[in-house]
Amino acid sequence: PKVAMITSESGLGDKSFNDMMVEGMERAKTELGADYVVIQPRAISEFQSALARAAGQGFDIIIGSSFDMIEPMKAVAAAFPDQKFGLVDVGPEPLGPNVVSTVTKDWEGSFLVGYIAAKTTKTGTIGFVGGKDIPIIHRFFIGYYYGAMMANPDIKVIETYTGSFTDPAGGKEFTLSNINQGADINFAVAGPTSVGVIEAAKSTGTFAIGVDSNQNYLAPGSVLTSMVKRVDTQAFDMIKSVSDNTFAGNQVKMYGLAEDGVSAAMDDNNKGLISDAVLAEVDTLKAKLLSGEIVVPNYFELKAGQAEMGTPPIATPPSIATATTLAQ
Amino acid sequence: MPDASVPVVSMRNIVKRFGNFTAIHSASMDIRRGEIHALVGENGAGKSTLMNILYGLLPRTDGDIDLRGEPVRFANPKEAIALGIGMVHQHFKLAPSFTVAENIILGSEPLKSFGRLDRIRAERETKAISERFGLNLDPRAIIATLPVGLRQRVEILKALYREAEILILDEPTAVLTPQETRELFATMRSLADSGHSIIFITHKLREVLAVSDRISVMRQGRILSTIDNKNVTAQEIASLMVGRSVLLRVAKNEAKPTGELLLDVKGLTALGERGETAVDNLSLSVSAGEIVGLAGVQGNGQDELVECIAGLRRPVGGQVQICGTPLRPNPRGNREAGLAYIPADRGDLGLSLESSIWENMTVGHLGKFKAGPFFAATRAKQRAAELIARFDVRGATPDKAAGSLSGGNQQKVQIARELTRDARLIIAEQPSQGVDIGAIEAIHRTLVEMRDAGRAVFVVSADLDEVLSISDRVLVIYRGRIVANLKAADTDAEEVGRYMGGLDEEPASVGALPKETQHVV
Amino acid sequence: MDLEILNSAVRISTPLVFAAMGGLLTYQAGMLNIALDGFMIVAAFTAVATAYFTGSLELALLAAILASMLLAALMAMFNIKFRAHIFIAGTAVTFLAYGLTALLLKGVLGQDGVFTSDRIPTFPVIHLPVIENIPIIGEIFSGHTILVYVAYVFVPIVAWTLYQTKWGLQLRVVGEAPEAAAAAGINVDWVKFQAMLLSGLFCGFAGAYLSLAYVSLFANKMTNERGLIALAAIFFARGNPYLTAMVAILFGTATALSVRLPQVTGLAPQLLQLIPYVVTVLALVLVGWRTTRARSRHSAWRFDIG
Amino acid sequence: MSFETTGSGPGMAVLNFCRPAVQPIVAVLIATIVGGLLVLALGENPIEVYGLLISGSLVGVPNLLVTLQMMTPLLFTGLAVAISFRAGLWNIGAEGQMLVGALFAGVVGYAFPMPWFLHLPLAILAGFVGGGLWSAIPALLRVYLGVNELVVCLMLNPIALLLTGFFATHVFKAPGPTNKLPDIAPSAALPTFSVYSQVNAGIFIALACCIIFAIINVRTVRGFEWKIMGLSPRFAYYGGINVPRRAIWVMILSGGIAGLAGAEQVLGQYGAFYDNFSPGYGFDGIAVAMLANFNPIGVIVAAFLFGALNGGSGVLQMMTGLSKYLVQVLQFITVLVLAAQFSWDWLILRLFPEPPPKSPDAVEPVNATPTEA
Ligand SMILES: Nc1ncnc2c1ncn2[C@@H]1O[C@H](COP(=O)(O)OP(=O)(O)OP(=O)(O)O)[C@@H](O)[C@H]1O
Ligand SMILES: Nc1ncnc2c1ncn2[C@@H]1O[C@H](COP(=O)(O)OP(=O)(O)OP(=O)(O)O)[C@@H](O)[C@H]1O
Ligand SMILES: [Mg+2]
Ligand SMILES: [Mg+2]
Repeated sequence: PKVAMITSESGLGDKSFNDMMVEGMERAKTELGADYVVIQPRAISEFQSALARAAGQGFDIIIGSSFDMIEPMKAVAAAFPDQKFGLVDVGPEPLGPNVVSTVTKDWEGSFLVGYIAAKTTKTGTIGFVGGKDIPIIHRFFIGYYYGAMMANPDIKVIETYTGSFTDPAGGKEFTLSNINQGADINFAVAGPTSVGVIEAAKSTGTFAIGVDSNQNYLAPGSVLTSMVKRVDTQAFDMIKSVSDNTFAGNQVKMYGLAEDGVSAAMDDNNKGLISDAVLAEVDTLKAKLLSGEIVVPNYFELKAGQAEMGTPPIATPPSIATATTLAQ
Repeated sequence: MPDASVPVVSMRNIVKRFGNFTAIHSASMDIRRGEIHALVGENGAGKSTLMNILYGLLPRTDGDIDLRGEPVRFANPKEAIALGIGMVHQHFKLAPSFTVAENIILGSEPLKSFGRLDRIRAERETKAISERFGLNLDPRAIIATLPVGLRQRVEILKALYREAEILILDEPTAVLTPQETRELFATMRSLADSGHSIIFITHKLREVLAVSDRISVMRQGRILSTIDNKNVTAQEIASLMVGRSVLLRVAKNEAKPTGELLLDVKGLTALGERGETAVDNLSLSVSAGEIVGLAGVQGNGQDELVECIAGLRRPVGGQVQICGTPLRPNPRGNREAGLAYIPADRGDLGLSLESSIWENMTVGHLGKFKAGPFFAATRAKQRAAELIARFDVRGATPDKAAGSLSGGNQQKVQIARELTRDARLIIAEQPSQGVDIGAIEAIHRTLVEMRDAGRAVFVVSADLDEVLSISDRVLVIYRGRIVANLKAADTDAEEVGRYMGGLDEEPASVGALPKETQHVV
Repeated sequence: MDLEILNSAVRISTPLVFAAMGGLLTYQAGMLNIALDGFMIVAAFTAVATAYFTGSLELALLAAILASMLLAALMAMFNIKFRAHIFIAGTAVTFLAYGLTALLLKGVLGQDGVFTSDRIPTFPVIHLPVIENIPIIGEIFSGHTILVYVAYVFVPIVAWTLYQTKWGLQLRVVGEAPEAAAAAGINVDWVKFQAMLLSGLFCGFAGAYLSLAYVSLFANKMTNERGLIALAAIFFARGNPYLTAMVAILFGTATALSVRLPQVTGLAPQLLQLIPYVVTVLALVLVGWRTTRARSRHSAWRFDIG
Repeated sequence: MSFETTGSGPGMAVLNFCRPAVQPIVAVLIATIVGGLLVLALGENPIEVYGLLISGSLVGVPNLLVTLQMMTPLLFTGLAVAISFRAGLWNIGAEGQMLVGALFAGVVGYAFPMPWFLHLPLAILAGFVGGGLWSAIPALLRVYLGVNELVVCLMLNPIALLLTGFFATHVFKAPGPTNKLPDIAPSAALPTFSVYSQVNAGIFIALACCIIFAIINVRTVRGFEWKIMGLSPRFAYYGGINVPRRAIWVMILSGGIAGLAGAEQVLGQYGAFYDNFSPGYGFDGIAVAMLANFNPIGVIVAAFLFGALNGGSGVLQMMTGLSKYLVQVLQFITVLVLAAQFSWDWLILRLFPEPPPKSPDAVEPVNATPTEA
């Protein structure tokens, strides 16, 4: 099948879902013999024209990502009813009879790595370095925080945002500041800025936690684990549905821990960094999560001033407990 | 040692074109060793251009130059300097925020190890050379703080420091006082006696006769003839230059001042660039129907005074009335009140060199070309073409950039613009600076006509000849005060010069002017 | 904590100081070089690529400097020889450099966006023997990479060169009064060319520092407009090297501060990130206010600012 | 400053006449050759690449519409930069002014619903006011405190980005995962024409602005004054032009127009203010203005060129898999070459070498007889 992939405006090289999606494309190429092109719009305003111009070109499916593409895709999908579309990693509402979309439960993955971090820290303080102070990043933080609190209610979690997804040097600076305040494990959710977070860990002998793709290889021994979002699987599944004619629109597929849509990456690069005891606990935790005993809170369902969250309930972080409005 | 019979410099059939405009058609000229060679000619005749070619600043289109018998072709001034040619430009080429010593050594700096400047040696040598040639200068003074006369010396010393044997002086006296001019001539003479050759460009024929050995006359890009200074009169040179006979003195009737004060300055005080008191409780007035000249050595507050009147500088005290209206804080208000102002600093203030001539002639006349918000550009260009013809701006078309005109013709552009304004008070700073005698005659005649038409004319000039010949009344400014108020007909350069030097302060004429003198002509 | 801020300020200011020294030379030569970011990004890329392929830091630094100077030469050629407006040439060169490095990242290193690898050596941290043990000073000034020290040593060197050498004098005259320089036989274009090349040299250091010392990776647009900040510092200080460096350090300190404030105040991060820029504007206002008050009393009207 | 003109001879007049058009064409040709070599070095076929760039931007209604969409913000920012630079004010803060204008338009667009014939003009005006206010800061600092507007603009760009980001993420944030203000009311939307692109009625406003300023520049007193003060502010002031006031207004106008770019984006292209929406239209505007030599009509041409390159970029990526950065590189090679003065003079000198000397007795002097006005 012929596939067009339209990136979010951050484009390729974001070490995040755009890059992961390309991995899915590659997999489709080898396994399904798919042909794909990548279109990188420069701005959100170019999404619609990119989609519409691709719609006329005989692609079997056009796959996009990012919340900002929802409206453009709805409009274009309505104008081209015969064209199949896919939108990766967005919200739970269906987008049209010729569109499939997916939701990644990254909060569940963040929960796992938060738990691991809290169990592994030697200082009792862990950090979080976000790219921007925006809801989608808060969703990672809440999961991370919930996991950490579940592991150790006395843990201190430092929440920082660098303000940019494209400034590794800034990421390093912020991480060093966290480390200086005692955080010996920092979870980076910041696109290319994350690489700076990993750098900081490497240069100080502390740990970083990677995000989106498996970043353990970037600094073996310094990346505790990576919270992997399998948008590649999501994209691959979409292409596969086209090639084996099972594509059905108006569908929203969930990719959580249960669907193997998120995970804490374990490979040779982080072998031995996490104790077996912790790994065993993580396995029981997963089981509880799958059985529904544990429900990790989704930031988008929280209310301002809410005191507790999740099942079992845990106190919300100050940013929610004291907020008068939630930036959702 | 060069052969004495061979001229030091020999230029033959030099041609210079700027695009499709030919500035120099075919000019030939010889300079002998130890002579002072005056180069005269109308504005735009090509004097500066010819000299710039000799100095390597401009490439020549055609022709040959021999230096001490050897053919040369300089690609840049550095090569000319190396072979002993120095030039003092019509527009000074100094770096204003640097010291005298730095400017002088620039390009041939004395060095210590590692390319370090040897400042001490630079200052010592500057001192030494300035003393050797009798030009007193403080090596550490910043150029921007020096009066024009001293800057001139720096320029000359710059050339002498590089051991220039051939010294080109392009209108060096245009901004000097008589004393300074005299000192300069003494220096030139002693240089010539010690074997230097000097090419001296000027528009003042008296100076030509006073100092030069030989005189070359240039007209329309050609050297018409080179004559010996023995048996020639100013009138002859003038006719040769202009191609017709010229009046060398302004012919004018007695002034009939009406007593209506169009410029009335009372107790004006203003600070200079460094915060010093430049204008000190100064009072003066100019009545309709008279030409008042303000004489003074550069740097005695005349710049600040005029800037205050023009609205370019804020006074710290006193009152000024222009045509009966109190002073406004910006030029626009004062122009509307009836002021026309010809500034000395034409490159920076009076003209926009990058703009076209028509634009330069239109600013200040916008009201004439305005219909609602709209602007009649075509009409403005037509008028510019008329003014170019009327004021005889050579080499000009309305669309040409003002900066491509020769110095004197630039002056004519701003004079044309200001004198055609419907203004009752005219302030002219150095109106004939750099203007050739033919044009001086015309400018002065125009100013007199303006006076006779009932306007007030205030001429500020360091050129005593000009002040004395055109004014009805002469004021002398010294250290920010008016120290003399003289009837032009009753005084002479000697007396005015004494007041300018501050040797003879006359308490009675400080401050308000005695009523009687205002009306005598 | 407090000292750590200063230590980090030293680190953050380093690329600004390098770039500012480069921009300063062109400023003094009368050229407004807005391509500092372009020079830096090319240097950063070349440094990482060379380090990756050769494993040698020295070669990487050298290559970074050469690449940056090459771009500077291109810019100088267009500005000086072909008389392109320095502003357009600068804008074009910068965006060209951004695009080219992004292309080469893919073409040469096979990566999009970011490149990092274990094979990239990093400049080691230096512990200054005696200084390290002095209580406060040691904590601030020890434990940086060699390039940090180089940057700060460049400041007096640049100052010395500008004000004590023949070359410096000529450069400053070329900037202030090019006709005067030309009349004194100085090859104005050549001096400007040299200034631009040196600008490239310093930006070469800045880029290499960014990608091999500050972090060890290359990312698209990783200079993050540091060149523009450096330019602001130069303008602020009117080209005085020491003052320029001080403004760069002020900016760096404000940045270091803003990195550490969020946990303290709970304010929105955007507002904290404003601090360095706002501090700079306020400083400009203050200086402007003081000089204008003095000038309006005793100066003729001028609109162009020096 | 050199006032020399090169080249001469009979063909000169004709060539001088078409100089404004020929120079860019020659430059684009040179840039194409250089860019083509680069494409070749990347192992692609330059003819195919350029073919796709051209067909992808100009051939077919959808592509043309995309080009128009992409050129619209550049029309505004290019014009904004052009009028300020022409008047001697270095407003390089169009990016920040656009962001603030966009925020203003976005807030008015969602927060104050009213009939469209009021709402749309008001929202557009809000964009103008936002940009104008933001540019008033450097203007006032420049005029009253002598602070270089260039530095202030350099600082105000990131400040605007952070501040508008703060509003979009904290103050007026719309519910949902995206950092944006709530959607504007339909009554404030600039109508779009096709699903293929978000080109909207804003392009007519932009073109109208360009034409109006072209007329102002050459046909009004104000335009004349701006030009003079741009070349020599001291001379302008001396000649009676109120330079400080004009400077403030030019900056405000310039900022306002940049703000209109923001309004067009929000009201026409996005339907809401999005945090950090601009891929650098304000900076591209500098290049556009420079290419246009500060001429508003030239801005239209230059913006079209940029829009076409950006528009073609999508098709190029789609068809060849080449990166968007290639287009960026080609774009700025063009800018660089266009900025150079050599292309024209070089050509002229080759076509018309210096003519032989004219006959020496060409002009006769006119007598100097000025008379009173
Ligand atoms: N760069 C230039 N481009 C075009 N024309 C020029 C240029 N420089 C000088 N000219 C023209 O060449 C002619 C000669 O100018 P030049 O400056 O040599 O005159 P000059 O004899 O020195 O006059 P003045 O006495 O007024 O200084 C003038 O008509 C002038 O307009
Ligand atoms: N460039 C401008 N754009 C918009 N408004 C302006 C501009 N310049 C001035 N104004 C406003 O226009 C009004 C008139 O200004 P001003 O009195 O300076 O102009 P004017 O009288 O037409 O000038 P002039 O008499 O020199 O032609 C003022 O209210 C001023 O604020
Ligand atoms: Mg001359
Ligand atoms: Mg008016």
